[in-house]
Parts: sequence; structure tokens; C-alpha cells
Amino acid sequence: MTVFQAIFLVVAVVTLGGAVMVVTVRNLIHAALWLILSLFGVAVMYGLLSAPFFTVIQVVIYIGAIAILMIFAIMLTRRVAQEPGSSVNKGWWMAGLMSLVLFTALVWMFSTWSGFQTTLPQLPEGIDTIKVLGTALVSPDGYVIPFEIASVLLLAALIGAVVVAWERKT
Amino acid sequence: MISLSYFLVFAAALFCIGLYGVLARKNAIAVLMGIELMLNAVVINLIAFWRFRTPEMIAGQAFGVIVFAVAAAEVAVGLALFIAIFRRRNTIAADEIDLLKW
Amino acid sequence: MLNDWIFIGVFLILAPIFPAAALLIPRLIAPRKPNPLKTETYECGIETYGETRVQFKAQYYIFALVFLIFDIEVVFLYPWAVAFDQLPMFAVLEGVLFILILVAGLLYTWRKGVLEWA
Amino acid sequence: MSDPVNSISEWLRTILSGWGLSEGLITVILAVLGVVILATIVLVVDIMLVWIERKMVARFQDRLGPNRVGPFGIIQPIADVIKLLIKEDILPDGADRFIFNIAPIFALATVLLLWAVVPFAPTIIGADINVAVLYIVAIGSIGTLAIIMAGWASNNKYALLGAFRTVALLIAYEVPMVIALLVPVLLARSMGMQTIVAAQSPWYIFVVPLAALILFVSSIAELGRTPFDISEAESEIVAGFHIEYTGMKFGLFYAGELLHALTVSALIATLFLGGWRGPFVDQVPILGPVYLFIKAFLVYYLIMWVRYSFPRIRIDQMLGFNWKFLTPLALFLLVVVAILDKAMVGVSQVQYVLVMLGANLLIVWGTVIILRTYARVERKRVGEERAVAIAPESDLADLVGQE
Repeated sequence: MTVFQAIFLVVAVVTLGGAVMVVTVRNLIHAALWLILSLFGVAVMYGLLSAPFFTVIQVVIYIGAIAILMIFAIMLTRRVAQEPGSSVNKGWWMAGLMSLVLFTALVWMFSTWSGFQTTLPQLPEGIDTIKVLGTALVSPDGYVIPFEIASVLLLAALIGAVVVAWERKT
Repeated sequence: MISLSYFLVFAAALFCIGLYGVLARKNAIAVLMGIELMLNAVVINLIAFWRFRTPEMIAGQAFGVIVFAVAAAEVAVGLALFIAIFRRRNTIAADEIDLLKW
Repeated sequence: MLNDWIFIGVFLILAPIFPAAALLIPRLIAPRKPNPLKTETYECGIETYGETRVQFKAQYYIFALVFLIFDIEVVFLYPWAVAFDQLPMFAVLEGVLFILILVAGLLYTWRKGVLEWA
Repeated sequence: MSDPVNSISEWLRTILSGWGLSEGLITVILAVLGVVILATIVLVVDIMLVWIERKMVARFQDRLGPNRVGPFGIIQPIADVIKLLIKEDILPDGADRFIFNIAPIFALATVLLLWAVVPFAPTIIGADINVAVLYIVAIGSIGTLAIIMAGWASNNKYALLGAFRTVALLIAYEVPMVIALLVPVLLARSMGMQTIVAAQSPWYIFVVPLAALILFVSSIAELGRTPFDISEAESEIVAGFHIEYTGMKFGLFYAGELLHALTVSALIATLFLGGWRGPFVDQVPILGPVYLFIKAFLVYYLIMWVRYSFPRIRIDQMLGFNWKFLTPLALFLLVVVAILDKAMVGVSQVQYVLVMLGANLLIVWGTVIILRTYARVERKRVGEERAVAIAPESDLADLVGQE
């Protein structure tokens, strides 16, 4: 077992453990904190995949913004979070079964694919992926349409969310 | 030596845990957390395929960035909806929000 | 490059250890005599009333929401800035268009009165 | 001439490989050593900051400051640390034990982590990564988390209120900060700290002074210092998110806050004041850290000056200032810098700098004009006679007539 594999396994166990806690723990704030741990593990995964830009934006966007938004929303709907009773609905065992079946099916499907055991190729020398990404995002034969549409989508999300959540003072 | 299989199995596991959260949890915000886990699994897959199959092309990373934007938009609108529902009905348990079924 | 990331990784593991060590010393030498009066929630001497983890107003959420949208849009611009040398003028203008769409969102929230803290 | 840090690390590397250790293991050992040394230096400076800050505030307020323990009271911070160490550690009722304990650790650790990307000399830097600027933002957002954890775990209304106010403030001012950080990235075409420092001829403060100013203001807000100290406003919410913390746990928040101020100063010095650049630094690399710390303390002094000169502003004014003034201004500056930079391909450096500087000053001038007009209108509105407080004319006449 190489060092790389050992690091991968530790990070994977932490991430998946955090994810399991997210979907099982009763207290919603605790769930959000476990979610943050899990998201951080995913960020380290991006680092292992030599995509450092994704590592940092994962932390900036998911932990710094989305998780905080969720904690705010939990605090705003506080009374429900402390309601007694089960935190899962009646069909939880069916959901668990479905997830297990899906997982087995996915792994089985991947294992029949020839590219499943692709080993790590060398990254092309002397190329700054962030530069390439930046160029691709705004070049017409690249991803300029998704780039601008993402901006419009975010604008729409902002307006929509404000319309829905905003309560005019009277 | 590490291979693509590691990351694919990991992402599949993360996706399925997220799916369980979406299907089983009562609280709508917890459901949204499950969706976040699933989206993260998707981005891991995108980056892993980029790294292992086509490191000379940038498509995987560009798609990943777009998924980030979509995830953010989804969370923003989703949570706004929950807050609005909570304000009117005083609950955000997913199985009690059932006005539309008639 | 790899060495730099090893440094960051080691730092991530070691950084919490310094403050944690500082917390360990008082555990060994400081007195520890809790009593109900001492551990009571501190509210300037008045007994605490009702739920402590109170509910907040929606304004906080709205501000966090505007922040989230802006944060993402700005993060998108970082690769654009790094690749600035390779970009022709119209690619720069695409970035500017991106910023202008962002400003439209800001103007909307401003006009709607969302940015007033009231 | 090579610098001593690299010579020592090379020397250690040869010794360790002489023992038959593998290449990777040696790198990890050297990294551990580097981290321990860097963190120790930073923490010692942090302890001294207590003395500097207290002495400085005393001078601002026409007092003497600590002067009993040691010459000029210089051993005072050591006494403070000992005091904090032997204080009882109280866990309030209903607190979330684990989160309560881990929050102060996070608060200091995240500030320490920022030093990993601060370049001290041409060859001395913890980690020269190519996403360093975003790394700073990322670590900063983990610091925000520590505040939420502290506020929530304390089981105290004031703590929760303080934490929420702080977070609303932090995330609001993160937007202009991130935009202002984007300007040097755009000028240097890199997010790596060493590249940005190397690209600074002249220093960026002479090219884009407005970006430096925006970063300075938003950094003060991020630090939660006066005039933005709504998070721990003593007169309103007692102490904010760390109201329930005692002893060394409070000490960690306090140390983290002080160190954060110096760290932010060092980052501003690196991004806009040329970092380790200075005369003879190429010949004698060890001068780099000296220059960096001189510049950092200069910025730190400015932060303190602002802190002890201004009153606290209200939370609505604070958020309004951010969203209606600072953010649009930063976005406008970014657009202007981007277009000008692309339009000036091939002009000489002197022309480039002069045009950029001129554009910046023009924006500042325009902003001041707009602000003055706004202030005039606002003053008029506030100064208007309002009917509520004034008795009707007829009543007055009656009163006069009766006499």
C-alpha cells in the first residue's frame, strides 16, 4: 500500500463517516457541522486529484457560504428542529434498501467497464490548469455560453429567492 | 498504485448516502443536505474522469465549475422556499408539506 | 509544487495542536470546582428567561443569500483574471458582462429595499 | 548569496539522506520542522502583540499603559498568559461540550494557517501554491465557522446574537474583500504570492491605491475592530460570541484576534506594499523578513489608529455602507482596471502606471463628488423642520395674544 492510497483511505473514511452522520444525526446543527466535515473531506479529495483550484473553491463556496446559509436557515426554522418524534419518515428502511441496491448496481456496472482500472496518468508538463480553465471559460469555442448562463442563473436565483423569502414590513 | 476505481466507488458511496438522506429524512433542510452530498459526488466524478481519462482537456473542470454554480442557486432558492413555507405553515417537515396533492 | 502541498497538509494537521496544547495545561493546573451558580448562563446577573437558542429574523438569511451569489460569481472570475494574458479584448468584455449581470442583481435587491436593515 | 533557511534545510536534507531515509519522508520531516518553527515564531510575536497593542492604546488615550512588570512593562504579556493558564475553566449549563471546546482551537488555528502562504524572502515561504489568494479566503471562511460554533455551543442568547451579527458582518465584507483581492491577481496574472510580489515594480499601492484602500477597510471589518466592532459591542451584547468563555479558551480567542490583525497587515503588505521587496534584498535575502515586518507593522499601526479614533457605527449603517457603497465601488474599479489593462497592451511601464493611477484617482474624485451631493441632500432632509415637534402657528398666536 502506497502513502497515496493510505491518505486516500483515511480521507474517504472521514468523508463517508461524516456523510453517514449527516443523514442520521437528530440535531440539525450537528448535521450541518458533520456536513462541513464531509465537504472538507471532498475538498481534500480534489487536492488528491491534483485540482487545487477546486479544493479552495470547495472550501470558499461550500463551507464558507452554503453551509453558513444552511445554518442560518436552521436557526430561522428553529422550532421544528427541536420537535420530538422520529427524524426519519416511515419509509426509511425502503430508502436505505434502495440506496444499497443502487450502490451495488453502480459498482457492478463500473466494474464491467474496461476503463475502471485506469491508473494515474502523468499531468501534461508546464501547463497551468487554472490558466487553461480561465481561457476555456471565456473563449467562444469553449464554455462561454455556460459561463454567461451561469451568471444569469445566479441572477435568477437571487431574484427568485429574494421574492420568495422577503417579507415586506408594513 | 491508485486507480480510477477508488474514486468512482467513493463517489458512488457518497451519492448513495446522500440519496438515503433525501429519501428518508423528514426535515426539508436535512433533505437539502442530502442533495448537497449527491452533487459533491457528481463533481468528484467529473474531476476524477478529467484526471484519469483526459488530463489534457479541461472539460471536466469546466463542468465542475458550472455544477458549483447550479448547486449554489439550488440551495439559495430551496432554503428561501423552506423559510417562506415555515412562515405560513409553521413546519418544514417534508411529509407535512402536502397542499398541492389535491 | 508537491512539496508545497505537503507543507500545507502538515500545517493543517499541526495547526490545531498548538492551541489544543495551550488548552491542556490549564486542565492540569487550574482549579475545577463547578457549582450551579457558576455554570449558569450569564445574562448580566438576571436569571435567564425562556429558550436560549432563540429564533432569528429572516433578514440574516437574505444577507447571507446575497453574499452567496456574489461569492460564487467572484470566484468564477479568478481563473479569468489569471488567464488575462491569453485573453483578447472581447473575452475581457465577456468578463465585464458577467460582472454587469451581477450588478443587476445588486440593483434589484437595492431597489426592492432588501438591503435596508430594519 | 543563498539565504540561511534554505542552506539549513539543504544541510538537514543531506544529513537525513545519509541516514538512509527515503526522499518523501525527508520532505515530510522538513515540513514538520518548518511548520513548528514558523508557528512558534508567529505565536511568540503574538504574545508580544498584547504588549504592543496595550502600550499603543495607552498612548492614544494619553495613558502610560502597562509599566510595572519588567522594563516598560514588557513582561506583562507573560504574566497575562500565566494568569490565563491558572484560571478556572467553566463549562456553562446546557453547552454543547465538544463544539464549545473546539471553537477556540479553530479560531487560533485558522489564523496560524494563513502564515503558510506569506512570503518572507525571495526563497523563504511556507508553501508557494498557485491558488494562494483563494487559500486566504478559504481559511478565512473556516474562521467564520469557529464563531458560529462558539456562539451556538455557549447556550447563551447574547453569544448567539453576537455570533450571528458577526457572521452577517464577516460575510458581507467578504464580498468587497474578494473583489479587491482580485485586482492584484489580475495585474500579476497569478494567484501565487511570490509571483505577485515579484510582479510589483512599482508597488501595487502606487498602481491601484483604491483597491488597497478597499481591502484595508474590508479587512478592518473582517477583524471586527472598531468602527466595525458590532460583534462584541460591550454596551449592547456584553462580549458577543465569547461571553461564556473563561481562562485560556478566552485567551485563544483574544490571541487569535490580535494575530489576525497582524496577519491581515502582513497580507496587505505582501499584496500592495511589495512584501519583502526593499533595497539590497537580492544580495542579502535575510533582509526580506525585516522589510516585510516593518511594512506589516506600519499597516498594523494604521489599523490601531483607526480603531482608537472612531466610534462604533450601527449595524444597519455598517451593512448599508458595504452593500451600497463598498461593493459597487469595488466592482466598478475591477471593471475599469480590467478594461484599461487590456487596452494598454504594449505601452511603456511608466505610461501604464500613470494611466492606472490617474484612473484610480479619477474614481476616487468622482466618488467623493457623489458622496458630497448625497450628504448635502441627506443633511437637508434631516435638517428639515418636522411638524410633530412644533406647535401650530395659531396656538402660538393665541398665546401671544393672551399676553
